[in-house]
Amino acid sequence: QSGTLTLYTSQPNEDAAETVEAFNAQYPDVEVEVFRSGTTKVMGKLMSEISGGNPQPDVLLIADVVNMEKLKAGGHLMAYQGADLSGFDSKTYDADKTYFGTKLITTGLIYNTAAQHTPETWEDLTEPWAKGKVIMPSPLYSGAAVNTMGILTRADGLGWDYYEALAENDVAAVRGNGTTLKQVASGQKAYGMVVDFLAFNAKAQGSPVDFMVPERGLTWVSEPVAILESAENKEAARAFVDFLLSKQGQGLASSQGYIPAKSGVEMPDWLPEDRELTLMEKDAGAILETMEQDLKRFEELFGAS
Amino acid sequence: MTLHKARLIGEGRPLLYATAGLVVLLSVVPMLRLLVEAVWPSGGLSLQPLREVLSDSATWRATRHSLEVGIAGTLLATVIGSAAALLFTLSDIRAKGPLVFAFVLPLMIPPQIAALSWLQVFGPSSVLLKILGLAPPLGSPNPLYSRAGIVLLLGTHFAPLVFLSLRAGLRALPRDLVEAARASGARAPATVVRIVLPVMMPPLVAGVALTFVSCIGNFGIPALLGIPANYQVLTTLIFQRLATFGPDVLSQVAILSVLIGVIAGSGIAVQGWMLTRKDYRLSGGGGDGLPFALGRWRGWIEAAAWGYGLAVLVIPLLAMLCTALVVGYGVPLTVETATLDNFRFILFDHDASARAFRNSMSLSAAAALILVPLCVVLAYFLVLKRDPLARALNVAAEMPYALPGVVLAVAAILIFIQPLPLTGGTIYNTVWIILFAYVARFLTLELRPIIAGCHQLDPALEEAARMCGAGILRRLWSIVLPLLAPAATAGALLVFMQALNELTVSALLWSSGAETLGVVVYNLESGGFTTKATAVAVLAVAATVAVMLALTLLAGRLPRGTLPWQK
Amino acid sequence: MAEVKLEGVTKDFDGTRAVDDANLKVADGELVALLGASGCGKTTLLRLIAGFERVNAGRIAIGGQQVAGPDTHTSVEDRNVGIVFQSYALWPHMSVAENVGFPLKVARVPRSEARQRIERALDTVGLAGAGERQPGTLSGGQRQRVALARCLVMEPDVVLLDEPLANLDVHLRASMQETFHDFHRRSGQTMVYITHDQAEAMALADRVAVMDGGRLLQVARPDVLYHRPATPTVAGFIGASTVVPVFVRGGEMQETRQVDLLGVAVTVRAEPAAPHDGAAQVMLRPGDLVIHDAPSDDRLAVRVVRRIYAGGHLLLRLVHDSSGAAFTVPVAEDSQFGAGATAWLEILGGWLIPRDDPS
Amino acid sequence: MAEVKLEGVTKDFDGTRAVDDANLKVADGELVALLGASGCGKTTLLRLIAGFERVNAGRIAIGGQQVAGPDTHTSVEDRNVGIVFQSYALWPHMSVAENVGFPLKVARVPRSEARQRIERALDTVGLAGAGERQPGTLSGGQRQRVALARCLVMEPDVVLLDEPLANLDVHLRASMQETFHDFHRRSGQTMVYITHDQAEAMALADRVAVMDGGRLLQVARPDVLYHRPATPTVAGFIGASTVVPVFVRGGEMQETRQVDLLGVAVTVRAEPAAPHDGAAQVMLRPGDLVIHDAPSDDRLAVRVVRRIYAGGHLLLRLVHDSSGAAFTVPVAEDSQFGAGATAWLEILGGWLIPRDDPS
Ligand SMILES: Nc1ncnc2c1ncn2[C@@H]1O[C@H](COP(=O)(O)OP(=O)(O)OP(=O)(O)O)[C@@H](O)[C@H]1O
Ligand SMILES: Nc1ncnc2c1ncn2[C@@H]1O[C@H](COP(=O)(O)OP(=O)(O)OP(=O)(O)O)[C@@H](O)[C@H]1O
Ligand SMILES: [Mg+2]
Ligand SMILES: [Mg+2]
Repeated sequence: QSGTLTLYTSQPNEDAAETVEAFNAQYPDVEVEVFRSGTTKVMGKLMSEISGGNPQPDVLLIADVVNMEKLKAGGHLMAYQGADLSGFDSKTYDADKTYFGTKLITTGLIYNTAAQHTPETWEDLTEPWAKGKVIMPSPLYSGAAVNTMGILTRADGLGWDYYEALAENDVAAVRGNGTTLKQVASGQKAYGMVVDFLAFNAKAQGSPVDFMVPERGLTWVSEPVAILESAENKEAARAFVDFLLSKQGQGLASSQGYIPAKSGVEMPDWLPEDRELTLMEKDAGAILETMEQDLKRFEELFGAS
Repeated sequence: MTLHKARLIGEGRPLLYATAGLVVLLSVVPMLRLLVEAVWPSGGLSLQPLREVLSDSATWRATRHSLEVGIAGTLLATVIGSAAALLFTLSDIRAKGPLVFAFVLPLMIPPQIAALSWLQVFGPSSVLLKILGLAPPLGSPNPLYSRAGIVLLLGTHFAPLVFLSLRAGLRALPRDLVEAARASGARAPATVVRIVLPVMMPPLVAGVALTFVSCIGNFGIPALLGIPANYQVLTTLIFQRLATFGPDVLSQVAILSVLIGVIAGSGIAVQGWMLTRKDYRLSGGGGDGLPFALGRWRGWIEAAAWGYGLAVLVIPLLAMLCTALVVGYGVPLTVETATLDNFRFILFDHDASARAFRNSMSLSAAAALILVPLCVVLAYFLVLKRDPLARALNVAAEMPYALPGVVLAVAAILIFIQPLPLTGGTIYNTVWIILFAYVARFLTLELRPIIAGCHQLDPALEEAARMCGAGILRRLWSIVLPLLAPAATAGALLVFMQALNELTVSALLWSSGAETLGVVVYNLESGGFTTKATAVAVLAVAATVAVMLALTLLAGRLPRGTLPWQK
Repeated sequence: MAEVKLEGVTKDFDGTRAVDDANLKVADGELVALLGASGCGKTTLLRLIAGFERVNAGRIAIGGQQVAGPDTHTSVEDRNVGIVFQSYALWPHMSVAENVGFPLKVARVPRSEARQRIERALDTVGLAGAGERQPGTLSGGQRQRVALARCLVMEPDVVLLDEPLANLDVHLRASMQETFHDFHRRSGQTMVYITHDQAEAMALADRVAVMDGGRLLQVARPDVLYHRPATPTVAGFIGASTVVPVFVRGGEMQETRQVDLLGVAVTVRAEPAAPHDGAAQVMLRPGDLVIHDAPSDDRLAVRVVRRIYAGGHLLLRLVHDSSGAAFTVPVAEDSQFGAGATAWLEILGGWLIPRDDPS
Repeated sequence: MAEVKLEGVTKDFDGTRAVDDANLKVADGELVALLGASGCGKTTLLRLIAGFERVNAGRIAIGGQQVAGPDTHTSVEDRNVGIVFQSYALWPHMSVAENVGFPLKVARVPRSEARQRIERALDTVGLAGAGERQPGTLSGGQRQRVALARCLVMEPDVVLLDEPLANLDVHLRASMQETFHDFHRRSGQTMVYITHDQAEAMALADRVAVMDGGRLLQVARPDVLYHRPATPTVAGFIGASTVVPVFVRGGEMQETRQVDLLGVAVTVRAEPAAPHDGAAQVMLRPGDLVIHDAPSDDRLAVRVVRRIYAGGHLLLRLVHDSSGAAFTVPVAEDSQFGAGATAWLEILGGWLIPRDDPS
């Protein structure tokens, strides 16, 4: 394999660098050009390039399937029938083999260690003791939050009642996970919903926060990878996808603190001993279908002004 | 004698056309490209997105909100900025240099950091309030998450725009105009209100217009403070559209951007209208006027000025420093937790940071330096020659600054994604596209103060140079530029500081090796390395201070009054 | 060196006519003074010659080359005219020497030569040694002299001066007049010199052009202007004079006329073509008047309204009450006429003004 | 209305002394003219009285109230002084009427009254009807008149004028002088009037103060200054004169002295206290000189260097070659003395200048 491979990704910088490094260990002749930014920005750039008629990336690695579905619908993704999917749950990849989940990024509960209570369940966020002290990313601005909203509102016993209760309890919906983390870490807020790796990174650096896996389980996204129809170096692109789905690739994700999507790969060390890792049920197609109404509904609920 | 030539091309036409061409490329082309995207998505006319956006109540609510916070924020910035400019220039307040520093530097503090630090100082976890026993209980709603909070942040963050513009103007105020008013029996307040401010209309209006456009186009502050309160403005609406990414997202974004452009453009039109009604040419030079004595108020006013500086500069700066000096975000700074690891990492172990410093410094400086001659020429034709072509470009120049950075970046991508015509080369994925975007975006920051300066020029000064046989380039270089130096530096400083801090444009345009400071901060931040990200921000402020101090060393060689913090 | 020629030059500023059909030929090496009341269009005329303003009608030629016309306009830089601005127009960011040296820098004169020429120019205007000062710290007169030096140093074909001595004291003014005179003789440059001081105009100029309301009323040698003004306005402008309405009663000689002047019969000088009867106006100079303390048939009764000390002698302001005509007559310092007293004027002669002012 | 008193007032600008130990008392209602060369410190003195500058030493009192001193400094607004600036200082953003009306607005004069007073003031300076114009469209002289009107309208206790007529033509200048004269008589205001025109100073002022190099050389009535100047500089400033070195050879009378003037014996006026021998200087006025075309023992041989036309007569510039002394003598227009010719001067008298200039 050789040539240049252009990768657009929303992975954190360090992770992306490690991934490329590990890939290059196998394919030293491929030069990987990386553009990294938030999902919104990566998509903004890609859509502009598509609109300008000259999309640059060969491979796209972003956080959520929703955007992948849209690209697929626009005919911009290439099917890769030959991908080795052994050990992958069929929920994690596209049936048409245009994109493949590479790891599971979960959203759970975060709390400031100085807070009086420790939230154990999603419902705890609606308790009176949490009133006004909870913060979460707004699905209006964050793809991961759309996903979380889609899962929670479809869960038995939660549903839209749950979001109504959150709104009742003065939960703040902010722009993204970063803001959520900072507010909890600095003690502005006591509890929140946040993606796992941010919370663990912060905790590892000594921030006064901890992550909690709720009893019902975590919501999750699968960080799918896809090859673009317009890719110039499809060979290398396939190799890259193969690598991500391989045992080494999955092991790397695990060592970076993510839950691997392939079964039989070692789990990351942050996973609590005492609690079973449960992932909540998720129907990506349904979430995508009702997304627009759901967002409207959310906006009405949390629309203070 | 070159009669024939003179008849054919007129005075300096080629220069004007060259400049105009550049400005068209920088401002008109991106806007047109967006317009095409709005009504001509994927190669066919479609009014569907237009209809959709215009019939959506969210659009009009966001527009109303944008206008609300835009106008209120501008008013606040104008009050703060002009009060400071008047005090620091015309009164006998002490320590003017440091005060000017304290007033200009907050532009370097990312507004979200300022907001967070205020939230900390006045929020539940405030050490200060805890000591006083006044800390609100954890989780109590914070008043900054509101329209008022947005206005407060916009007002304080952009006050330096008004300040720098007005201060540059005040330094050209002929002493005798003030003296004539005082001899007429007018005291300091009446003199300021009736004489000084009206005479200073051009720089004041320029500062106000800039602030208005900045407030309308700002994303960071409403994103931080408005989203939790679900108070949506046009820029956050655009971001939302991009984030949720429906069909025709680019068309919708383009249409919303045009809406912002229209609002900003009407602001500039008002400015132009205000300035053509009256005469503001000042003859005679400035002079060290007898400053107004503050008398027994001096102590109080100084305390207020320093108190303000404390609030907008020192507190956020300390908050940044505290964050950058601990291992993890939220860890209280104590002797045990303090560490220089973050700085060590940024300075020695993080190649991207070093590159980003180099890139951002050179990009910002290059943008500032390119813009000075460009704007001097444009302003010269606009104000002194009343050239219709230059006038038309005046409004266009505003657009790239009014657009959200993401949108300008999208426009830049749309323009440069295909290989350049003729040469076949491309600037896409290089630093040059970022430079293009910077020059386009910050054009107006340089142009407004310079135009204001031009309005106050005595035309005889330029005529005298013509008489000496100096051609247009000579006159611009030897006469007009030095006379405009204070305004030009004020503008260049604004450009430099804004560009150094900028994220939203480069977030879409950077490529490996062409990172900017904003990109590095953002990437570190989104990887969860807030403390390291803050260390970069602290170093950026330090670098800016270093640049300003370095300029001070050059002060002797610059025309008098060039540096805003000089006496 | 070049002649300057204006033909039918007209200039309007949004509605008001600042210069109206001006015709003027300044010969090569001639010094013409432009004299006129404030706001009469002198500066505008100068700016038209310099090229700062475009003509609305008419033509201007410098050295035989048309520089302004219906569709020509040579720009200032290419006309090689030097100007001393009424408002000085010094560049505040340059030192005095830099201001003066600027034209030389533009013309790429070698440094050492430039330095010498700057020093010489500053010396000429009495500012030797002030080269390093900033214009902002100079007094009004000092600034004007710097502006002058800047013009002198560039040695242009045509020099235009807009009241170059207005802010100088008599002393310096006299010596600067000498400077100009010598400079003009030596350089042989064509000069147009605006002033509102008729004494200066007559002392310096080869010819004087009197302007009023945008029009050139008369362009002539100083003594011609003094003795034979063409219109009442010119008469009023040049030297002290009184213009009074008269009735012409005939006259034997070609060059004199008999007139009835406020009831007194007087013989005055006139053009040969002057009418032999009808209403007209006569100009009286102080030399035409003798003051007496006793009445007589051929004397006019006037009232003394003010005694003005004029250094070594007095000027009496006299008013002829019934007509309102006012006269100024020099008398000895010890004259006994007090304010309010009555005196009797004998009129020895006068000049029959040939034309009325254009309206 | 108030008297103005300066005692030992001194002002330095970084090193250079602009005003040096000035002592002056302007009586209530008096008009004192400040006369002096460009850069001699006139404007600075005025600015000290107005309160724009702080004194370095000395005191200033207005109306008996000390307004400036070692540790007093009343601010400008509280001194009620009106000022007409040398540079006009019109506010560009206001119309002419607004400029003139500003002091009234500050003083909260009712509108209708203000309008009347503005109109009257504009009328006085000959600008009736120009109220709506913008200062930028006015000619230099028109601007100066607006500045004047602005000062007139506020009717202050003390009026300070910095060359208020410098940019006006003779015509207007004479009529503005009348205006001032009348205005001063009527209002009885105390005025300090800077001018570089000695004729204007003598015509208008009760007393004239002559300044040089920051010092007040002499403050006296115009005729005293003219006939009995205290120093050579004063003599040179007031009227045409020549100052020549002489040797005093005694004198019989208290008030005359015999002197040897360039080899010719002359009797000159002198102060009683004047020395009876030794080197001294004598001032000669044109009236002391008679020009002849033939030599004689008591005549000085001089060379005609220039004929200056002065309207109705000529001025001859004469130089005494061996001493370099220069004389200006008026002669008739038809005088035959041409440039380069030799003439002989008879000296009828002169004034023995009592003091030398302070260095
Ligand atoms: N740019 C202009 N716009 C409108 N009117 C003007 C302009 N410049 C001059 N004028 C008018 O044209 C007339 C002539 O002005 P100009 O400056 O030529 O007078 P001037 O003879 O030089 O007077 P002064 O002796 O007072 O300097 C005046 O009425 C003046 O107000
Ligand atoms: N702000 C200042 N700083 C330094 N020197 C000054 C300043 N103002 C005036 N001077 C100097 O003080 C001296 C007196 O100046 P001033 O303006 O009083 O002169 P003036 O008599 O009014 O002259 P003119 O008749 O030319 O207006 C001059 O040498 C001038 O250069
Ligand atoms: Mg003029
Ligand atoms: Mg002065």
